[in-house]
Amino acid sequence: MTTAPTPGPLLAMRGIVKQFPGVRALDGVDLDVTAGEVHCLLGQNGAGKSTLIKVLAGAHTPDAGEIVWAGRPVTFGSPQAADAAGIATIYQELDLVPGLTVAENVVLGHEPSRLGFSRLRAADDKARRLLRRLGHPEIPPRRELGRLSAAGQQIVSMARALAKDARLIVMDEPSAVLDPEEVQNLFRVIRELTADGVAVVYISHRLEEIREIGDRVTVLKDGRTVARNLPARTTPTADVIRLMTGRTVEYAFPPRAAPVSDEVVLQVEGLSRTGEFRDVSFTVRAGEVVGLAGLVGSGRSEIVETVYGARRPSAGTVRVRGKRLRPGSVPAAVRAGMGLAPEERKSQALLLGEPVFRNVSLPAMDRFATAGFLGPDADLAAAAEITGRLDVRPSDPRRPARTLSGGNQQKVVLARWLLQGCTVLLLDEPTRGVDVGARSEIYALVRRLAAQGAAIVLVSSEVPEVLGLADRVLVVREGRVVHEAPSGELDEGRVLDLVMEAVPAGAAERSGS
Amino acid sequence: MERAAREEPARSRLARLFDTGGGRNLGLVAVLVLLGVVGVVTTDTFLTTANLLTVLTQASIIGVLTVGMTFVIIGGGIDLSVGKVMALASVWCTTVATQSFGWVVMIFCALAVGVGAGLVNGLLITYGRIVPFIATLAMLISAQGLAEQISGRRSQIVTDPVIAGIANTRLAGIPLLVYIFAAVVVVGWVVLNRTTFGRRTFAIGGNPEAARLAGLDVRRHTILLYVVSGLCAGIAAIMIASLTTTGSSTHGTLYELDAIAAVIIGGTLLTGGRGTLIGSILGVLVFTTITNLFILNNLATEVQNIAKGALIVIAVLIQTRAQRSSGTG
Amino acid sequence: MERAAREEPARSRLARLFDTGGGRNLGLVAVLVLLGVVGVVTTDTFLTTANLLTVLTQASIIGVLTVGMTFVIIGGGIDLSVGKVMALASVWCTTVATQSFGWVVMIFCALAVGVGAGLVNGLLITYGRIVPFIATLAMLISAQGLAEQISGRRSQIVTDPVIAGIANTRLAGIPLLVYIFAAVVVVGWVVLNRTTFGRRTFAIGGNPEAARLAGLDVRRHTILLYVVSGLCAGIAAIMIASLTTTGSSTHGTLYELDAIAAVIIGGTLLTGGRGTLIGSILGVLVFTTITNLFILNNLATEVQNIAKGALIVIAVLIQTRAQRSSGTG
Amino acid sequence: TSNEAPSSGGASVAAAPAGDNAEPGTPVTIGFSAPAADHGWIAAIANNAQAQAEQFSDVTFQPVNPTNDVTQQIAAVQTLINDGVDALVILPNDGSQLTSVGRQAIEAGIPVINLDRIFDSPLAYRTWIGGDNYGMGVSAGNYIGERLRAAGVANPIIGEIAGIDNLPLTQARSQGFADALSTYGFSVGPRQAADFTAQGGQRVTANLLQAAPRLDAVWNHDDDQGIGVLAAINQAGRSEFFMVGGAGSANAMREIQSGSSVLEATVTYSPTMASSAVSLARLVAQSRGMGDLAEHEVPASITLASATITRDNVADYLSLGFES
Ligand SMILES: Nc1ncnc2c1ncn2[C@@H]1O[C@H](COP(=O)(O)OP(=O)(O)OP(=O)(O)O)[C@@H](O)[C@H]1O
Ligand SMILES: Nc1ncnc2c1ncn2[C@@H]1O[C@H](COP(=O)(O)OP(=O)(O)OP(=O)(O)O)[C@@H](O)[C@H]1O
Ligand SMILES: [Mg+2]
Ligand SMILES: [Mg+2]
Repeated sequence: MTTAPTPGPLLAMRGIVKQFPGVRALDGVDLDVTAGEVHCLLGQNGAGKSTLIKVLAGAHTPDAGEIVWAGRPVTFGSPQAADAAGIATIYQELDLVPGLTVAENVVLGHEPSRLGFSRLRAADDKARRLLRRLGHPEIPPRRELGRLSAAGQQIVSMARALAKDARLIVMDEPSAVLDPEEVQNLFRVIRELTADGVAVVYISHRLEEIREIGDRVTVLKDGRTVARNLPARTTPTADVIRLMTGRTVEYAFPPRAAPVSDEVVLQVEGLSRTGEFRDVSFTVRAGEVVGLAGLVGSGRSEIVETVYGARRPSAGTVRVRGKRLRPGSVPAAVRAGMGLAPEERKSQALLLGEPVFRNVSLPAMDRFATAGFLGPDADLAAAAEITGRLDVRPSDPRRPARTLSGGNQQKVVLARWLLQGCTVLLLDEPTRGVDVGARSEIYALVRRLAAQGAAIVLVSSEVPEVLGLADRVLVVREGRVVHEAPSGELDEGRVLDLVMEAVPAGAAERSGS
Repeated sequence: MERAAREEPARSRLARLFDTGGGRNLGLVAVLVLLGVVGVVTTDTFLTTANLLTVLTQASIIGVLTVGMTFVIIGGGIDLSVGKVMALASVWCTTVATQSFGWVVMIFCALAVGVGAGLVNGLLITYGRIVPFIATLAMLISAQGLAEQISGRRSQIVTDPVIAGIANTRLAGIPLLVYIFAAVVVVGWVVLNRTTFGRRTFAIGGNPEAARLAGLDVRRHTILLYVVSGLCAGIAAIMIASLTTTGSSTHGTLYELDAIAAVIIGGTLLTGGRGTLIGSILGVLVFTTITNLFILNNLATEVQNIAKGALIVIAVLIQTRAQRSSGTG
Repeated sequence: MERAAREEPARSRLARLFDTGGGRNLGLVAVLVLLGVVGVVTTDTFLTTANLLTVLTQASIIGVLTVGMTFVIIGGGIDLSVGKVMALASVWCTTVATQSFGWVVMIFCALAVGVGAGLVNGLLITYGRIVPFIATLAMLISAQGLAEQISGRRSQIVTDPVIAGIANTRLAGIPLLVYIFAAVVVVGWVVLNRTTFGRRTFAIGGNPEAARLAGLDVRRHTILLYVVSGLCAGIAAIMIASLTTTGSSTHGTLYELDAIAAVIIGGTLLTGGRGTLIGSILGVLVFTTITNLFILNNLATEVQNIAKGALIVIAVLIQTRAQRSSGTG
Repeated sequence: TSNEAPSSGGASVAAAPAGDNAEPGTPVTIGFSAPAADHGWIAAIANNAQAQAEQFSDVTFQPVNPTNDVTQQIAAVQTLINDGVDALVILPNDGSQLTSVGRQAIEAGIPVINLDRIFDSPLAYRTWIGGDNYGMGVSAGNYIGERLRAAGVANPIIGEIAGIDNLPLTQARSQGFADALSTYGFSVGPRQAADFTAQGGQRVTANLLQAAPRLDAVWNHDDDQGIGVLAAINQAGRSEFFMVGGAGSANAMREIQSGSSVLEATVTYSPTMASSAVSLARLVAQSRGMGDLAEHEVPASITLASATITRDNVADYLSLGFES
């Protein structure tokens, strides 16, 4: 995979413009991709990366600009057109159908069929072959897709893209829901693809991944191309970040501030849920950040959701400042001062059709009401203040949450709990899909909250993040806490060892009972 | 799909009133105006006060049911039982025994039946985990049977002069029923748009999981939504008992479909989370005005029906276009 | 919420047949068995061949409509017009003029009316962008009007001996109507589960955006779904014309609600993307058996209604529990 | 067949009144409101009223759109009152529920001819004309009683297929039927209500025949739904009993005449009452009496008799039969 000797680009996009009502998402973007390379697309949240690749995939029609594919100018009026040209796309939002089987999802739109009858076995074989290639022979092709974990679904999504024998595969943040091992698997497949001359456009906010897999880099900022075809391996990280954000970002974890107090705020004892996790106990003191490390599917989300009352425990207790919470009641947890930033922000946290400020004030709404009455914008100012502080972009808090980019949506969820003023904050993958700039802001925010005395539980699949932010780390494996230590006593390698010891065969699948 | 959020500095106050979501209802207003023009052109009587008040009186009962239905649908549910709960409440409050206690008890009974039925609906849906369509369909059927059982399948005459008088009373020339309708709409609008209850309704209909994880008590709120709908059915029961001077198990047949249709024509999503009360009320008025025009023009039923179907389609097409061109498509 | 993905090694073939989604329908089978036990205990006649065939014959018409409705609902839509499109088709194919051409033309007319109405529904929904509820409601109203117009609001008697004979014909002791019903179900099942058309229906109902991105022609497919539903209405029209020996605008009143209720009781989500045809058919059988039991026991109408509402709730509760305990909650 | 143009209903219009009543008087406008025609009998009512009005040069006929929703019928009648018609003919969806609007009309000085379904208060109408529902049940009961007694059947099983159970008229018919049967020492066996449609008749009958493996006689309240009832009987291949119909549709009369089905008689409930109602409305509005009566005023109530049509007399009635 040395940089290919550019025999003329496979794809050239020139001056692409895409206007949404009220926002110019793309404002003259250029992109060149040559066969056999991994071309990385970088940019902050909302820079227009997903929009650009949707234009390329025929899902959006551009307002201006030209696309040259294999030397010929083309217009992709529909997803079929791009598909027929040999472009496959893994979208950022899962583009799968939960009610169909894994195999049916893989072949959707290209079903092997005879006289209109689907040849289920042929589809199964194809899916099985692709899943094996992706390192997941254990995912059964006949399983209903909705029953797979998010990571499993992401793998099916990749199988789907591979199924088409495309010349260019676009991957929009494929690694966001994957754990380190899965990412390595993905990279192996990408290397195989490029060795066969397939081009890959790779989008990720994890810069270390870019270094590892990328050949060339194009950077977008505010819908414009600010740098083209930088060498991925040699361009200094600081330069890339400056190009993306227009400023210098400290790409490191902020130092721990105040010493942790002794007051136990959150106390979890013997918490269990049949079939998911067993006998989990830990405490979090005021000002402390406790990290949960583990593989995808190890049960960390289930643990924090159960602590929060969103799932009813089969045994165990949760106490906040010594007071026992009613099991299985979110309102009780919220009243006790807990807040959860869930893993899947679109389906679990946001009201996509509602304005940003109403999303922010959702739990705290009563505070702005008199006897239940609420002016139309009673909560606007307070919410705007918080979103402004978090630099949510675009800054207009009246915009529907739907129109925000992924990272900004995450900030809206955090703003919600800031406004509410939590004493216990549960963060499940808080930086998933968040750009470097926002990421460091979120890190700083977590620190600041801790310094103000909040007890914080952090779930993250990025081990450096857990080590960098948490004061104490719990390692979760197959629904049990297998290790607990101050983060100072651990390093990345040690955590990975602990996490993967006797790796469960079906990491992508839920390890049910 | 994509909803714009551009700044609209020059939006008039009036436009905002009909709006709460981007010119959405201007299309329906246009449809009403168009129907009015048709009325003026084809008849002499359309634009008389007496006729317009007849239209409003006609609209009042379905209108009250529609207010409750709007809450339920925005909250992500559906209530098929409103028409027959209304019938049951009208029967309950007009039994000889109830009437002997006078109008206060009658009104109390009607409202209590409505609230009770709503409560049962809500409990079946939340704790019984029965999908709203089926739970309220079962309530529809049972309420019908119960109303028949209690009334012995007869129309029970309203003898109480206060209840009987409601439909005959006018204040400043306008029938009391129209005032009641207006009052329910105003209260409904305020609750939906200016209270935390209303805000939560949108949240729960829009994304129940997110609402739950934000700490809202989704179950309790859902139950309350069906209670609101039942309460509206109870109010409507008193109105129809007065208007027809009877309580009867035959009242309200298919009113649920009319109410749902009005809500949806008014721009509320059947999937919940989005909608306006004003839109629903405009929807009711469109339906009632169409019927009135047919009566005034003395059309035969079959022609009426053919035309009504076509008119509904045209109304929605106009509305969709208006919505899109007002930049919120 | 929690979707387990456990292995289910010991699932019998039979269970799999009723299943296509995890024991989902076993609850309904249990309900049917329970109803059967009630029938045997309370009557002498329930378990006679003649009576069971009556139940099946009664179920056949709603059953055929339900097959079409299942496609539409799984595909993310709804079709309120089926009952009245059936009535219109029955009227169209029994006018004197049509009947004079004989049974082939009659059948052709009925199917053509159904397909035509479905096509109009589909076009209004896809290209007119009218929500399915409203578009098909408009079709319901217009079809009713047109049927009244054509028939002059009279019952048109079927004189053609072939059509009239369908309902009287038995093969191996089983009425032809039941064979037709069975054939439609089998074809429907195969199309839904074994063809690309069927699987794409799930995709379009489950995630229309994903379906679009996968290159499916969502509009064309949606139109076809309504055509399928219309076709079923056309088939049902011939069946009801034969069964009642008339074509009439009064046929099929409220059949749409029955069909939707059967589909939903059968476990298909009203939001689309998930469901089974077998479930819908079991839903139809549950409803028809309940009615049969009531009549065999000579219950009065009002008691029937009260009990029917309660029975529906109980049936769904049993089904939900069965589903949950079979590990697919 | 039943597929002729709707105007064939005109054939069943009652003869114009005798005496000087036929001579033109002051021109009058007669408003007319009835339920939506969802079956032949109601359709015949509307057609008869229209046809009768057309026979008078001094009558302007103003029907309002028929509806099955009570509140809409109230609104429609109010529209007529607002328009200031000279007389009203109202067949209410429900007599009780339209009583108040009938009173409004009377108070506005408009005479109301109440057709068939009776208002609760005589203050709400000038004259009532309608059929005899109780008498209809009695006729059916007597016919069945006589036949079975003559055949010497002990403990006969007598089925009843009623119309819409919610209507008072259905209840009156069933009462008359039960009362008449009891004079023979018989009682009603299986009884189910249909909905006046062929489809409802078929559905209920198919099930009812299963409930009763043997029947001696059946009374079906309504000849429109009777088409479906007969279809179900034929499909079940049952013929051990005889059936009596109700209302007197042309179709039923033809069946009786042909003698080829179980339908052997029907008891009338004739839609000709609508023709008479229009005539009465005209006379009342013109302040005239009925030609052959001694009184100067139109009587306050007129009840039609329910005749029993059998194969013997069906020829006399065929012209009055209405198409389903
Ligand atoms: N459908 C839409 N309607 C309106 N605005 C949109 C729409 N889709 C995207 N946008 C806007 O376009 C801009 C670019 O969004 P895009 O999703 O392409 O960003 P991105 O670079 O992929 O960000 P992220 O890294 O967070 O995924 C953002 O401002 C977003 O708010
Ligand atoms: N049956 C299921 N169907 C769909 N999604 C599931 C299912 N079970 C779990 N998930 C989702 O899969 C993801 C991973 O599963 P789980 O929560 O068990 O692991 P985790 O340790 O929290 O992993 P993660 O690193 O993703 O947070 C989560 O997004 C969870 O919500
Ligand atoms: Mg993106
Ligand atoms: Mg997780």
